[in-house]
Amino acid sequence: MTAQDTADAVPELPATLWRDPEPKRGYDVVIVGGGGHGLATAYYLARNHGITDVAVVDKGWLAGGNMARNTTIIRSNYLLDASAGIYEHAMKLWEGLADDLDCPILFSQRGVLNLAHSPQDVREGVRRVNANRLNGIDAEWLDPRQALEICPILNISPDVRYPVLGATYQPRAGIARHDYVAWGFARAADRLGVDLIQDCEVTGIEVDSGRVTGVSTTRGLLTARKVALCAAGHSSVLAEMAGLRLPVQSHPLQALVSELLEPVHPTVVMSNAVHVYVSQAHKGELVMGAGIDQYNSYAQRGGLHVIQRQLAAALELFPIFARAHVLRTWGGIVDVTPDASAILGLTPIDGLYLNCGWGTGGFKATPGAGWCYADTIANGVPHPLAAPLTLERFATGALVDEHGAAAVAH
Amino acid sequence: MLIECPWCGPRDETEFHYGGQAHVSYPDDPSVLTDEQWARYLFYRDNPQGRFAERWCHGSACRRWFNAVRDTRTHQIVATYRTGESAPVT
Amino acid sequence: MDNEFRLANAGRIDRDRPIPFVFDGTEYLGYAGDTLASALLANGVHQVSRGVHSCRPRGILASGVTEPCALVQVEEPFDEPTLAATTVEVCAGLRARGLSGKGALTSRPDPARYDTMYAHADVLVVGGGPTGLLAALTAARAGARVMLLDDQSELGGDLLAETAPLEGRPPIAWVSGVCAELAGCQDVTVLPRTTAFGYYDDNYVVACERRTDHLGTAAPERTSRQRMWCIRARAVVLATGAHERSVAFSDNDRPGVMLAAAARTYLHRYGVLPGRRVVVFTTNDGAYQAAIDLAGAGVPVTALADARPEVPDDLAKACAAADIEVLAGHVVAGTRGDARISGACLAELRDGRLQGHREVDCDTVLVSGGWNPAVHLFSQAGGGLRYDSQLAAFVPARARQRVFVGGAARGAVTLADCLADGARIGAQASRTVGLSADAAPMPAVLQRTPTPSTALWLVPDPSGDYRRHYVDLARDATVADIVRATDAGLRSVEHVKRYTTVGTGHEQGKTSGVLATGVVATILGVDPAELGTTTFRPPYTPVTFAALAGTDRGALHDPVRVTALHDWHVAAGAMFENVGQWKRPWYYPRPGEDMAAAVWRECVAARRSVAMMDASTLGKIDVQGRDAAEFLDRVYTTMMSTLRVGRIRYGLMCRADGMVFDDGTVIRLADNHFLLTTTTGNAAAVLDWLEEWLQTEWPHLRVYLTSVTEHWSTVALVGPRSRTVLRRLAGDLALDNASFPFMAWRDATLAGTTARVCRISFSGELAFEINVPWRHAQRIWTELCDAGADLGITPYGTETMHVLRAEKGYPIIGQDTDGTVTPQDLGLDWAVSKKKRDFIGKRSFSRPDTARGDRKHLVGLLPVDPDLLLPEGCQLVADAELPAPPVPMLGHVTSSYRSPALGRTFALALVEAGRHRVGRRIHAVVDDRPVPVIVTDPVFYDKEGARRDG
Amino acid sequence: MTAEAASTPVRRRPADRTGSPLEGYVDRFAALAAATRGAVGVTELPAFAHLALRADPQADVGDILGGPLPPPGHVIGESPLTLGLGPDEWLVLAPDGTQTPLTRALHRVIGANGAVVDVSGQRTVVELSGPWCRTVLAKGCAIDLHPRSFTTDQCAQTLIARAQVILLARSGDPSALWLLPRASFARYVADWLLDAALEYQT
Repeated sequence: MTAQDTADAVPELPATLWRDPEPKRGYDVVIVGGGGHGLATAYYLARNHGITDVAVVDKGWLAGGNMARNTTIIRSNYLLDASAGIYEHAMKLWEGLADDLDCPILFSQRGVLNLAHSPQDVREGVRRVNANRLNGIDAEWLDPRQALEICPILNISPDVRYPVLGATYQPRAGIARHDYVAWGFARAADRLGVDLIQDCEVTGIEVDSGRVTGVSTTRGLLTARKVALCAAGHSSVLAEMAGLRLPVQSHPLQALVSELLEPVHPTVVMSNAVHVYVSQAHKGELVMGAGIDQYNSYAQRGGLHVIQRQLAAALELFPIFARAHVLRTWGGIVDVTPDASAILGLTPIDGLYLNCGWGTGGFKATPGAGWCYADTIANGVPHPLAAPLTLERFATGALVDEHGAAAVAH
Repeated sequence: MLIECPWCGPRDETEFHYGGQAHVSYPDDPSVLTDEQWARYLFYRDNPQGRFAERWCHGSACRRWFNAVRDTRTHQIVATYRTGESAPVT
Repeated sequence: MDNEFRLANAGRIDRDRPIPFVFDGTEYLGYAGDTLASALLANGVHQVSRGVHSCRPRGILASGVTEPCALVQVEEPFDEPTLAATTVEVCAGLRARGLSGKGALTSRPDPARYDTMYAHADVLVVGGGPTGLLAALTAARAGARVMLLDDQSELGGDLLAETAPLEGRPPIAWVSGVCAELAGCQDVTVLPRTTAFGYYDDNYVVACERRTDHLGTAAPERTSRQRMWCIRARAVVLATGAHERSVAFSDNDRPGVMLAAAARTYLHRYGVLPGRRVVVFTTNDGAYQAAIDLAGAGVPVTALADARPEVPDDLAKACAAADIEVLAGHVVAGTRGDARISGACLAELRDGRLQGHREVDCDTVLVSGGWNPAVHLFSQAGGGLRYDSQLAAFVPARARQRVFVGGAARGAVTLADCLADGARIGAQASRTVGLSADAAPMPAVLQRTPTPSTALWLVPDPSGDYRRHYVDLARDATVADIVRATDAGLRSVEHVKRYTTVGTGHEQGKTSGVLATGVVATILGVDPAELGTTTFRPPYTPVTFAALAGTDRGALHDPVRVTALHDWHVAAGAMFENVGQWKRPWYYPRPGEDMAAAVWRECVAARRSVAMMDASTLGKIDVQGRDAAEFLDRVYTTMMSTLRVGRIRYGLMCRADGMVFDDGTVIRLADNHFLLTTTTGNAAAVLDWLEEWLQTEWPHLRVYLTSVTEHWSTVALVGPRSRTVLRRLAGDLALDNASFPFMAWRDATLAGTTARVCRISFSGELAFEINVPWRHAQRIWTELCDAGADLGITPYGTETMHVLRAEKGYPIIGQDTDGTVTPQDLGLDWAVSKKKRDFIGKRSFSRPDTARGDRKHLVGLLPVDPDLLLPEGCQLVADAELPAPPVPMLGHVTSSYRSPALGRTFALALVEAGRHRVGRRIHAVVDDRPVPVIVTDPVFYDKEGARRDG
Repeated sequence: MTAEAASTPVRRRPADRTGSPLEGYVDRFAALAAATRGAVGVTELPAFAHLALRADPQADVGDILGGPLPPPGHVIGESPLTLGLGPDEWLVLAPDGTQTPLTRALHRVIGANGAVVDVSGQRTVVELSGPWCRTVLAKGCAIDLHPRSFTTDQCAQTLIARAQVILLARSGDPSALWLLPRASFARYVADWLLDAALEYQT
């Protein structure tokens, strides 16, 4: 990457984005939630399956939830086959997405380093790299010196509390501009005939004899043959309208940005052990994600102590950041499942589909999740890549437990 | 947040850890449950937008578990009460 | 010429303390009390930076935290990026340069200290202007614990730039009087240079105090540079004032365009003239006083354009007396000039159109487009806002926490109203915390009823060209950019913000946010109330990463936990491993030894003679009570109630999902008294887990848990000659197999110290674990060293422990397991009771996926090449040839070592249907190449246990 | 690792050592007191007997402890000194060496309805003194340490920076506090205190 890549050369956005249609009385498919996943699902329904009688309804402004609040990291270096499958599918879509959508998304494949700070981290990292490579995902194990070559501002001194002992590296990983991604999908879906309806809150899900018939909203009743839930942190609230209980809990996830800075940080660095995720965005601001606040919340805010801890850890890794400034912090609502993997598929109610539980991984999955969800909705059976992500796994015990597989005490 | 421990009084949230939904009891005899019923116990918890009866543990002090009713939209704690008691408000 | 714009006698700077500083390579002179901005203006430096995209010259618009364009990089005394010149105090050794939007981080290590202070207040007052001062005084007189925070170097707020008398005295005299009284109150803390930037749940307000920057190179080393104040207040008074905003007109970004109130601040507080010839443009009463004051200071005010068709009589008369021409219904339509304004274009605004353009010469345009109450903290606290059309601004509507807003922060316009607010809410706040309070008496002040302002956001352009009508100077965003966004279909101000980047600069929209709302409303023809604002989020002003990190850095980043024997290990040259927060000896290299050699030697000592390890980090929990045995039966998979007093049993714990959580030993000390050990990393989690079940599920069980992890220090004495060494210290304690069998414990006196000795083994050798209280650990350890010296007793670390246990196939929870492994997967069915009706995890074993016979099993692996050490974490596949990805994987290597006992390498692995593959050849992928390995039983050494039982 | 070596305390021969968690900090604590002219004093007190007591709050232990069991957050007695840590949990501090008789005496009263555990090695007792000691502590302690709020014969379990401690206000010096960190955290707490007190050195 050159300094030019991070210069403030933001490409011009399209001069027209989307219509602002009045809702029709009925649709083939109503997608509830106009975030990245909802918009991508609408786009792929139209593009891949020719289903264009589709409405995406959102209670506020399009892509104003987690899509507007995430740290835009894109990677596919997941350990388990089930996760790796769908995230790598997403990665391949990311690589052609700007052309496909005919819209700049500023996808910058600057690589992601996942740091290891303990022998256990090292074992976990090596295990993941080896699994990634056999799954056809680019991944390398780096020693601290090699990590330093990728990220020259990283502190690899052995004399810190938790020294960097190594890192996994996925060169194809990177970041994109979240708003542009959402707007690219929205614009492309709009052009294919999808109605994007904002300020339209769903107040009920209409079910007749076990079959969904539509949604009632603050802008009236919309009938639908199929209803696809795509509401991230609000999934439980919506599912409850249909009498469906989900194994999902909603938590605050905070993030922050600094002021614009000359390029210093050429890649993306993640450290699960000390809860730091940091990249330098195209305009020059440092973008950082924090740990999840422990309690359930829909408030889109969390505690300051989480931010304090995150910055303390960040300065251990990057002493150069000491006098950078936090300009803005914010919180999203992440929906977390017991195994930290998503739920994507059918529900016990005919015609009602479910996509939720992406936790902190929702943004990077956007095109992959949209693709598989659209396919599942169109065909009424789970897409093969989504097949391990059904609700049934919680009864059989066949969890996709990235959390459990990655992090346990010793 | 400032959380009122029934034993130690109001303390900073950092002294506590969270225990999720309150009043979920361990089944009397798990062996008679279906896999689906057992999964309900293991993995399914309420996730309301609004008041939520939940468990907290004052881990950095008296180590006692207790319950709170908290609004998940505002983080306002309406009441805290001891384990084994029923929620004073809903 | 130095300070050519400085007045001889005005201002609050200290003329006895001149301070030279360097800006953009040129040396200038400022004075103590100056900001960099006031000192630059005094020296006639008006252009400070350039626009981030446009590269147009930019000057100083404001006087405090709202400054959008005068950004600087401070280079000395120490680098700091992206500071507004209006917030940098001139200090000894200051060197700075102008910035075009982007700051620079330098790799020079920051030598400054940063710390945190927790504080508690009955009444916290934010803002030390007239409202805040009177509120604080009222609360203090009521006996409240008061904290008063102000972001400036001295208290007074707008009174520092006020000339109208207060109680017949200059306002600053009144301020001094209040400050003196507050200083005399015992429970009042006044913090200048302290910006409250975050308002969190339950009246938790966080502020950053800048303690040393103003001292420059003279700053004391031991004093923290910045301090985070974390304040828990019973009631909060927000007297945060209001921010003046500009109007979008053509070329409104040139140096020389300044907010009217800022000009007044430069004049009165710093004794600086903003220019030599001034035009004023206003939508409200506020700017008149600036015009009159400047005229009074001898600066010609060419014209005052008031966008309102009617101007207030009294102000018009005052202007006439000062020889200022007032143009009602007029606006500034544009400016000319290059690095500095040379003239302005005035025009009449009638029915939304401009007419009668008139060019005037000037070097300064003062503008006031109205005032935005500083509602940031109120909004962060969950407070709701409403649009006030009289003020053309968003004001506080409904509070969610115990917070009171007064003065300009709630939309008060006159000084009299601000003072009245202060007294009123100071008393209200005091009363809500249970104090009886009377409002402090109002100082006498000139009363005047203001005339409503007009909501003018945008001066129309006859040609329709809005590419130089700036809305956000920090982001170089114009009305044309906003038009493009609305043309693209965007209606929400959040979308417009994201499309245009308005409000995302370092000042976070303080001057541009509401203006952008107004401009969007004008374009779409809707009321600003319908659009609202973008969300106010912490921090109110930028905060350094280091201030937020506080003292949790370096050695104090996370506690280092050490055992009682730590100093011995250090002296013995141990290399340490982080295990959770603990430092554990990893291995003890002798001179010239690498890790492999040291571990080999330590292993040999343990297998052939005697070795010892500090095992004190194991978690230990004392369990007492008449239901203790019943309780342990429920939480361990193993049956514990049948354990006899005096004996020890291995125990395994699962989560309710059936996955292995922890393991350890259980000692039965008495019928109702047990001692458990846990793994090092899980000690706290296990205690929490047990308490959770006991307190929330089984409160009727009489069981008491007490952590004794540090109370007992533990030394593992291992090897065929361990009994010999122990005998030398143990006096008459019988150590023979019959008297002291495997999995038994005895109380003993070792070398005069009371100890508990357990005969357990994690190495497969004859071994004893000796437990003594912390303060006796050093003595018992050195006694053992001495007693075993002739036998070559060897201290060993965690790496050797791992090799020894792996040779025996003992899994390490967290290394050979992850959170997806059951006891059956580990081959530990023998530790899972079949007799107990239930225990935590039991039901999960029979779920379809958990009951599969082809799950991943823990097995041994022997590389066909006995010298090949498999990397831990390498993946296992069936065949010698790799198919195209995705390659089906069978499992992975969890542990891998060189074994002196086996004379070769070996490994443990989790392998799909592993127990059914024992004896078969599979392949480990090493450097992308499959290498053959043989699947074996996980127990490699002394399968019969003869050595352990020896 | 070098950070490790730098913090190695002065080494003494085993025979000279008390084995207390902060024995290596004696010189540093003395230097702090001198440098702050007594504004901040930190001292590790000699060993006590520490007994963890679990019992019914009504248990009749007045003869042994000098009064009824105090509620959480309160302290009774001098020697022994009893701290209320929870609804049914206390910590009893008594002269070192009295562990066994005191345990027996308490056991006789408590019987099977509670527990008495010798935890003398679990924590150490650090005394903070001097006019600035509460301010130093407030840098890492979120509870209100104002002498009116946290006063004589009160105790609290809380966090100091990143370590759990028991805090105790004793009679005598009104500003002085006892701090009981767990033994394995004692050096961290000491290092943190020394760092926090740095600005009060003259």
